[in-house]
Amino acid sequence: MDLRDSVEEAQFRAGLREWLAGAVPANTGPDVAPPLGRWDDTAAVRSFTAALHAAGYAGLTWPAEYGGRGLSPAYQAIYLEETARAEAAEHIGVIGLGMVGPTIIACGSTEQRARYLPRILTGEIIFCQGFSEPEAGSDLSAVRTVARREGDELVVTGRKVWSSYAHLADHCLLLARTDPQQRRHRGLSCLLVDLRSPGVTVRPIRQMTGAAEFAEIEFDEVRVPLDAVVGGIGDGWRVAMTTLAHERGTFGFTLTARLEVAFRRLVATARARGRDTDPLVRDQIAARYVELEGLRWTNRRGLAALARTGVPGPETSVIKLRWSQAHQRLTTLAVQLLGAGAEPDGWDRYWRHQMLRSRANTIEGGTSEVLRNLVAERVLGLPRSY
Amino acid sequence: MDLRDSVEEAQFRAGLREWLAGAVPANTGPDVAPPLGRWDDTAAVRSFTAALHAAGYAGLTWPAEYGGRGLSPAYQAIYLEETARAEAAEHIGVIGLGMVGPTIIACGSTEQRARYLPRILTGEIIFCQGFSEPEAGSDLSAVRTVARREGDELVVTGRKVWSSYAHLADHCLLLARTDPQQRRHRGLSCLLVDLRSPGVTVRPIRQMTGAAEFAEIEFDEVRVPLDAVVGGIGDGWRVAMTTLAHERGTFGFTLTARLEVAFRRLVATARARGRDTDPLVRDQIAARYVELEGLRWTNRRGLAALARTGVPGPETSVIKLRWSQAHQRLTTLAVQLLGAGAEPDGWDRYWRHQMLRSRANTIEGGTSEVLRNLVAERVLGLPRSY
Amino acid sequence: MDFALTGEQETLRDTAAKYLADDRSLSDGQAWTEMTDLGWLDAELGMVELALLAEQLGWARSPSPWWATIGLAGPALRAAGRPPGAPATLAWAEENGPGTLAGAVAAIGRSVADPAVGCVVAADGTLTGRKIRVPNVDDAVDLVVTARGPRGVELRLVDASALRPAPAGAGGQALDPTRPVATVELTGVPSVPLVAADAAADVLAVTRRRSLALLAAEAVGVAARALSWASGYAATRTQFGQPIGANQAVAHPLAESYGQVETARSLAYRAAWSVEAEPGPIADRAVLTANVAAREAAMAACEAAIQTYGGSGFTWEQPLHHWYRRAWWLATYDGTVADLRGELAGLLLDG
Amino acid sequence: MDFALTGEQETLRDTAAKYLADDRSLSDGQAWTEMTDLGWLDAELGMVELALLAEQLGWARSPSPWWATIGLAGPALRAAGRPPGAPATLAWAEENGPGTLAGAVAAIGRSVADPAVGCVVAADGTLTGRKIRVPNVDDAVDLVVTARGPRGVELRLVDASALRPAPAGAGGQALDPTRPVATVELTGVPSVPLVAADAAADVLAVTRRRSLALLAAEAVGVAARALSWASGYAATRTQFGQPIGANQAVAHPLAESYGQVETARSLAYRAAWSVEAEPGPIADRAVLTANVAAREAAMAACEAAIQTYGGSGFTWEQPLHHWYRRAWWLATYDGTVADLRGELAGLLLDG
Repeated sequence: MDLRDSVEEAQFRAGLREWLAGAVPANTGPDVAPPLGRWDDTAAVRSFTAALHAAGYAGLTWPAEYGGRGLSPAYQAIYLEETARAEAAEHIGVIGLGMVGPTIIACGSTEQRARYLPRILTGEIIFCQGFSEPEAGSDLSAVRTVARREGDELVVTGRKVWSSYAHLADHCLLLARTDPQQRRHRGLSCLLVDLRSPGVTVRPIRQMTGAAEFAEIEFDEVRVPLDAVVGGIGDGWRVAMTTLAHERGTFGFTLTARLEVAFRRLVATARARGRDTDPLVRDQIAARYVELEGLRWTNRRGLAALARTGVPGPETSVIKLRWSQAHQRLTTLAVQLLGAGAEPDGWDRYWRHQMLRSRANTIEGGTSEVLRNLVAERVLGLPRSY
Repeated sequence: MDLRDSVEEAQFRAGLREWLAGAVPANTGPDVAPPLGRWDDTAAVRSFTAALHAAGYAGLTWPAEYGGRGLSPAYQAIYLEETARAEAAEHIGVIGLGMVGPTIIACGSTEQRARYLPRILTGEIIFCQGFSEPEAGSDLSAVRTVARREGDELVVTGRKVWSSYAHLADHCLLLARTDPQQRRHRGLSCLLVDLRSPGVTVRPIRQMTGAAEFAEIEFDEVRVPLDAVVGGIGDGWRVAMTTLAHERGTFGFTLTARLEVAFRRLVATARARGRDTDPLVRDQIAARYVELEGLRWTNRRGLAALARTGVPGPETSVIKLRWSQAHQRLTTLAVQLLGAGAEPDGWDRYWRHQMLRSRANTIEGGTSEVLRNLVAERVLGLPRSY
Repeated sequence: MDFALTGEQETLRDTAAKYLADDRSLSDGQAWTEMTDLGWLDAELGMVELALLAEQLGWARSPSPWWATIGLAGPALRAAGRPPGAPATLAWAEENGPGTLAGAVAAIGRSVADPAVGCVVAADGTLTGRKIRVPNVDDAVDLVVTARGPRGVELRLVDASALRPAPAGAGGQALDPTRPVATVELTGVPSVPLVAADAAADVLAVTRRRSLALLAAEAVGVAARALSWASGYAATRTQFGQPIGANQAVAHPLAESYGQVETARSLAYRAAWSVEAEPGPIADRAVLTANVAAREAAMAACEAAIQTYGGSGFTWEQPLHHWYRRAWWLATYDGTVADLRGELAGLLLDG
Repeated sequence: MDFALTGEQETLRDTAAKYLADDRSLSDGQAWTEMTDLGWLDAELGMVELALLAEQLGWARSPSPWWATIGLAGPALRAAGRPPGAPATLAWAEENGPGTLAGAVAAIGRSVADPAVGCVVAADGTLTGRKIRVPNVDDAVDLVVTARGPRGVELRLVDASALRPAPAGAGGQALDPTRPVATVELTGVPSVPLVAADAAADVLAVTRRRSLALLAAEAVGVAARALSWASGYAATRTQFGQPIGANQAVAHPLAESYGQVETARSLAYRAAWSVEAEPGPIADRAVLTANVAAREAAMAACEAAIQTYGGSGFTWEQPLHHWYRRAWWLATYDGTVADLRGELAGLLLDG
């Protein structure tokens, strides 16, 4: 057990930090309320993505044969930590890079690999994910989007919701029912769909914060060639689970690093409002710190298991669950700190937005209820409860 | 709406207080740690019961024709509040008085009424309740105790647990299966069993506190006359539910009044340990007070509904649930207050016992899980979840 | 001891519920006239009646300035023999002043030289100063202002319509845009006296008690509405082949919320009753207790409801977030819940 | 960056688990000899190794004085070149003294006239004073005592066996009878010097860091055992025709508990590593953080387990309450969780 970076890791981290210091437009730092939506400018994200790729930071863990650097997950973890701390944009094709690309590597055809992988890395192709539907939220096996076979084509009709990056994406990894006779997990297929095809409509979903990070995608008789199927007709459930497994890989490092930034801002807000001497506030700040640290070191423990066994340890199954609770508590505390007696300032706007946004944390990417089911069933060995 | 006692209620309360001041051995008051188990002396409880009866405080809400005073539940509530505040003993036949007696009045035969009711009031007959079994805790319909018919008798074999007052009781209201062909709620009967019959063994159950408030009762081929059946053979589920409904009637007043005494002791402990100026402790004390008051006024609201409609309002369904949580939080806080730096004194012993004892609060008399099921299903109209 | 509503009280409540169920009444310019016609400003309404109205307005998350008029401005206007008619509000908070109205009262009482009230009355009766977090000033016709006069802090009346468009910060920054708070700059604005310096602290103490008692009732309404939506959705939304409410993970938090809402309701009614029947320390305790319980119940019910609705609960289109914003407003007005608990502890421990 | 145990560490842990699974080892007089033979007192064991042992001892809720010997008395004995062999403990707390060991260290540093250490060394080396809450003094052979000498507070060694039966209050009053704390009256008891006044504060600071790091690991063991029992019971106990664990009301609290236990485990291992690798403020933070998380995890896991077992969980015969008692002991030793959070806040905010 050695909890310090190895020499190589430390070098990689230092190089990345240096690069980020130049590549990321000046941060406000944790002491000043940051402007909201600083990465809303798509052109800026595109140019940052190009720079990332040029500097060799796209596809760190992808095999070299597919344009990656073949590094261990520890480097990806460092990358995620440092970019989150620097408040850099994400690679514009983060869904392709983290989820769809690895799925194509694992389950895709040679042609699919050649066609998509290089352009995912550069950011030329931007993927989104089309899994959830209005009636299939936590229960993905209830998808109703249909892909009907007609000759060499599949004809897709249905509606997908909660798709991140869909407003930027030109492609979608779609889960659809190809065999309407079959039910639940059977008869599903995953398709790589070009969103510029006729019949596709993308509409932003306005969230309670007022922003629209997600979109709904409507497919009205959209024609997709048969060779867009990943891993074979009827193999959709397995492919989708591969995709979701990648979602949960080292994502905890991003979440935790963002929570670390939020924690520093919480402390800054407490100081700015003169609340850092209030014993109740101090107690709460310490409690939030303990939660943050618990996530940080559990991420690292999970990474050690991943490095040794190829699968993350069972303890990583609680990271997203606990992160979402910790983030909600942190933003709730922050809004309470804003308190009375002072004029609204940048922190008011910032924390109110963060607080409202954080309510989705226990819903998006697996609801807390579903995650507790999974821990109870798969880790603790309890009977299925739903 | 008038939240003060009516003139008659105020008179009754004043009379009762005066009587209790004379009848209850001097209390330590809330500022001194009370001795544990002050009512462990059965002779003292018997003599207090006789005095209660003589003073007309037994059977306040029972109809006059059965020896009661035919008063409204408000008087029972006042009685429960004042006796709990005075830390008086309960009537030694509290199970008979509050649950078995009303069940006999509602479902029993004329002979049963004549035989049991007068002697329940005086404390000559002490009832306990024989419902729970090792394999039938929350799920009463799973009782395995069998009452086999043989001529004019039923022959009872089985084991009952968690029976309060069983160590004092001479009679038991027993739920047993009279028809082994039937399952779940059917084929059950309620019997009035004399515990001095051959084949009955009562053993105390030692709790984690070290005390033994409950007992298990073993029935080994115990012969019970057929006329001991309450409400008819096969009618056991309905009769048992009548009994349990009485358990939940105005019991909230007792629980809340005891919580009020505990709250005063909590404040005394905080002062004794010099913790009453600690902002974190003050915050907690205020939170416990809010919980206490919430119970107090919800009891009163429920009583108003009971007085007008004959059934307690739906809001009373949460009293036991919230009381158990409030009491556990209170005792937990108290033990934390004991803190470091001081020698163990009476408060240590007192609160450690209360804290351990309070862990049963969310289990006994309906687990919190079962109570939440009931609220969700019967009050909120959600589908059955178990 | 009778904790039941009278028939008249039930009728008042049910009429309010019916009136407010009509969405039109929430935004229409006629709303104030209609509420007046319904008798919601009548001087003879007792606190329990007012609390029942506040609860229904919370259930509907009404944008009406009724609470600011009755709860905040009302006591001063009545003390001056000018019972509220037009929409009104009270401006008491100042930058760097005490955090709560009770704190302001205490500061006023402590020392006439205290800087807690920076707004001053000139010899000609004009006011100059800056007030922050004034609720519903956009709608107000009458603005009651705490201001330092020659003999101490007094309450004075300003024609709020004369201030337009001076109120700054309304709307945009507000967590709950339907109950905007604004900063008001007063620069030599004419005013008339309402309450003299010797009575101001008493009137403000009554104001706090009444305004908070009504807020607790409003919070109960907010909580009950969120819980009602969540229960309805849980009973009908299907996932994994059954209504989601068949999952204890969904059902039990709603059962807990129900317990919170109902105990808060008991406390809110009791506080309203107490404000009139037991004015003084008992009512202060009752009001603080009800506010702690009701504000927490409103936050928890809204959060449970958003979680129950899942993805759709998080959309702008789903109305839940409007109630959540109101719950947050309630949770932080005139002190956070922690502040109120601190104050309550003072009453319990330092008495 | 490698958060994996080495093969040797895993072997040590598994051997300990196997040894402790044998119930005999918990009470037998041979236990100390066996633990010594197993190498659990070896000077070369690092903090991670010691934490793994502490975790296993917590899992088994061992009554052994191992922690008092290694965690409390060990640092002073080692500093004096007398590594612990026999059961030992440390007496630092005094009536009305500071609440935590860190507080005692700070008080020692602040002023030689401070009354925090009331036990005094006479010219002939005898000690007179009263120490409270001394853990495991019944078993101890060596008693390390903080006492005021002519040049300040020093650490001195007393033959604890000479004190018998003087230690008062052990057993009966204890929440956890398997880790009794007692009051020790020292009335002219002979002692030998261990750590001089100029080094005592440093040694006590190390003592606190190490003893608390091991307590965090022990708490993780306690929590993991309670959770393991609860999960096993929930999977097999049947009510309403199915295992109770098929109810989310039962399963989800256990899933939450699992999350608490595992994050606490990460923090406890990290704290142990940090105490050696990063001694100083970083380790202090890590140790406090781990203790907050692990103590809370142990309490919550035991409470969830008792609730899962229902009626039977509340009986004396069910062993759960022994672990719950230990969890409470851990939750309040050398400061409550709230005290530790307050101290942590100081490191985070006042640095």
